[in-house]
Amino acid sequence: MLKFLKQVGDYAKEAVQAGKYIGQGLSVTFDHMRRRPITVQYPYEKLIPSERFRGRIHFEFDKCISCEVCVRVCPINLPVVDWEFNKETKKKQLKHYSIDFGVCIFCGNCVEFCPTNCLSMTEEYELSTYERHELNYDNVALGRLPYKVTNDPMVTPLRELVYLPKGVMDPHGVPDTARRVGQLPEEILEKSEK
Amino acid sequence: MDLAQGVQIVSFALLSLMMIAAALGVVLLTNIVYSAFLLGGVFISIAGLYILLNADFVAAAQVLIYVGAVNVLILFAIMLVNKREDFTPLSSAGLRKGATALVCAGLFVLLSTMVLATPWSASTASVPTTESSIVRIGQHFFTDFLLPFELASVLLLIAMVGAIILARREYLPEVLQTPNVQQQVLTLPERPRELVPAVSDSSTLTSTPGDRNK
Amino acid sequence: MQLQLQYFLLLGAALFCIGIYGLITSRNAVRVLMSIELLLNAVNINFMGFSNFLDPQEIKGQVFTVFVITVAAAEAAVGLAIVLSIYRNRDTVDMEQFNLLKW
Amino acid sequence: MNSGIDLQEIFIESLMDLGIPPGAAKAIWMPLPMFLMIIGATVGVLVTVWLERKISAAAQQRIGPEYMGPFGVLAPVADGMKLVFKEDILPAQSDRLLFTLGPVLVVIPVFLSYLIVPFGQNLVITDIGTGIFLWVALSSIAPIGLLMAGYSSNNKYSLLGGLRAAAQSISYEIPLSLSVLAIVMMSNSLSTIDIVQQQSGYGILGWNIWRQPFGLIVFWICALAECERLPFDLPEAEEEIVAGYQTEYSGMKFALFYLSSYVNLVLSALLFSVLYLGGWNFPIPIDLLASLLGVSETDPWLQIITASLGIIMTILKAYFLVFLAVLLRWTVPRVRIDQLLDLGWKFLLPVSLANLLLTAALKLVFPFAFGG
Repeated sequence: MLKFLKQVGDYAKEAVQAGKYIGQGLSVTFDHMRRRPITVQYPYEKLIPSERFRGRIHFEFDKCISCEVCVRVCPINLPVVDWEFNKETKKKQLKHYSIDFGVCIFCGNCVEFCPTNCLSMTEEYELSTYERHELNYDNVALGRLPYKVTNDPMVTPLRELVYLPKGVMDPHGVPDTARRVGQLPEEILEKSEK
Repeated sequence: MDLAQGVQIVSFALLSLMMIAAALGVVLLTNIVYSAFLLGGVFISIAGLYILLNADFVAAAQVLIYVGAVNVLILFAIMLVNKREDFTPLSSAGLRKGATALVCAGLFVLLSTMVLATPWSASTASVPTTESSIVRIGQHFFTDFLLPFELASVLLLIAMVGAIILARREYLPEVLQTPNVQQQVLTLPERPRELVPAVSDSSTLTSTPGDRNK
Repeated sequence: MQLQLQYFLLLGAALFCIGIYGLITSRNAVRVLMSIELLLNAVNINFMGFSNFLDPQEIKGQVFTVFVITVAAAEAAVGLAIVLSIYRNRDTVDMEQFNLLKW
Repeated sequence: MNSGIDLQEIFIESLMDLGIPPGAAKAIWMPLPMFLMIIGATVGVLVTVWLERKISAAAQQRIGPEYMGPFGVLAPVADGMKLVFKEDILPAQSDRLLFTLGPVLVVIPVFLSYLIVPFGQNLVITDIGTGIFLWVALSSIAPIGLLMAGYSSNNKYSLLGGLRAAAQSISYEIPLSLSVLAIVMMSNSLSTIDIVQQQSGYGILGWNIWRQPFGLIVFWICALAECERLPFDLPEAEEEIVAGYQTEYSGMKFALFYLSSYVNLVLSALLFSVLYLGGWNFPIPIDLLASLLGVSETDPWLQIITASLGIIMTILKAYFLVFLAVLLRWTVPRVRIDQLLDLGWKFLLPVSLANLLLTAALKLVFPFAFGG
């Protein structure tokens, strides 16, 4: 009988403990409601990609010597290099070049190994299309330069994802309008000019 | 005939039609799952009939227990034993069914003549009870029907224990019987690529050039 | 025209006959249980009819109906448990196969 | 205790003054509160969806819907419009009739249950004797619809989800009804009006929250389980069974499931506030305030203020509970199916039975405080 009572008591204690933990969890969740949101309002605000961001690949047609190094270093032999041997100049003449970004993993090996630096990384990452074949970029599409976030008048560029202003450690009470860490490019420019 | 009575008659006709149709469906349809869902329809229309008979509490109890418990239980049982099995055809199935239908129709005729022939001393001017039916039922339960009430609760307890014991799976001895069956190692259908030794060991170094020389 | 006791009694009789038919002809054990539920409900309709038309003050019919509902719930639980355990042993719910106790 | 304003009587009398016979006047009145209730329930769902999205966002340091209307209040409307215009897909080999009937069977009982939610002394569609018992009975129809939806989708995830939903719903109904029974025992009536009446008179001190602390917890847990809210959203656990019985549904049929789940949440919150938080009562008794201010009880202004305050209090309490549910959603992880059934049968059932026993004992010992 005593043992049974002890069991019941222990069970009740455990239940109370569980209730306490749930209460603690609720207080943590509630506490988060008083913190500043970390949201980037995407189409209206965009983060500036970092310097070594690996985005869509840019290709300069005239620099290419059709050496096919990019094809060889690519993990899946993705770039399609279509060339013809020009007998007069005894050089390979590039006709077409294309990369399918629906398959590309943006490892950057081709950029790394390109002997003439005709391949480079851009900061473009908005690659959604209605059809996957539209992601197969030919040399014309690869030659386009992306629009810079900082130049777009429709977009507020944001410097970094870190959401608290510099020097602030407590996430409470920071207003939504308080600026984030880091400086925008034009601010850096202003500073360096001074 | 005023508005309320017309509503009563119409809803009685609708509910009874629904109930008979659903009950026929329960009995006649080949798909057992349909039968089970139609059984829910029967129960709900019977609950509606109870409301027509001034019994709101029993109607709610009907919905709660029949629809909410019994019907769900039946559905569970169907899902648990849901094997599309074709019963072995019996030789005289049609005859059996015909005979049963005949007997049932006869029974119905018998009952209905009895019902219609008996002069029921119905107090047609039924006085609606002043107090709620719940109070009246409760009074009955705890005064003159106390013993059946307690017995019913004991019965429920016994039924619950019995159902649990019947439906519980025994601890399976089959698992213990064959503990030594080797689990087949699952492998990928494609073979892994053969690794090219970067620093090959001495045996391959010595043997392969020799073979080639021969 | 008013609702009469006879209507409900006839309805109960019809439901009862349908239930009997199902009880005898069904070969699926679960359907047999469903037919039994139909029978119990037919009885309930009679109880309720009598309670409302012959005994509107002391609604003993309703009390009986509640008892029948209780018994039906217990019956369904035990019956389905039995069907389930038979199904486990014999791997079928065909009533014609449950003939172990036949001589 | 004054009875407050009676809209029905005023409406019917004014119609009769216009020369309409009383029967017709009643017939005109009858559909009005029902329409009002359906519209109210739907608007309540829209508000709840918006609140859920905003509170969830805040709990995760996000902003939530922002650009659709001020503070994104039109986001749920946009969701609804999208669902209306979506294609209604019927899965191959599915059972067309049952597939359509499933969501309907889930929605109707939930909306019917609004019949018994009181917003004031006379602000309830029907004050029927069975009251809260009707809600318990109606909420037991929904699992049939869920099973139907799960079975007819011709999808094993749907079937699993439907079976889980039914199992969960019938196992949590028992502690739910037992905890309701304890309340009913104290107020000696199943009617929601009487239940609130029994709590009124002493302001916040008279509410059942002090008399039924265990029953309250059991009721809330069971209500969350009945609404299939996290942490009990096993029937639609995304990581395990795609979306449970909703997997194959799209368009308006899915919208019906969605609607019914949120209507159910609001309904549970409303009934929680009726059963435990004194319904339409203000935390300080209004009669006391009125007598302090020297306003007579029969003053029409006081009655109007009381009625509107009653509605506001009921809704406020309900939405506080909705807020709690959303907060719980982001705090507590989902339980496993065996944990769910363990919690229901081995914890909540004994606790609610003990609570019932305790209430009965207390009622015998302190009849004045526990409804003699």
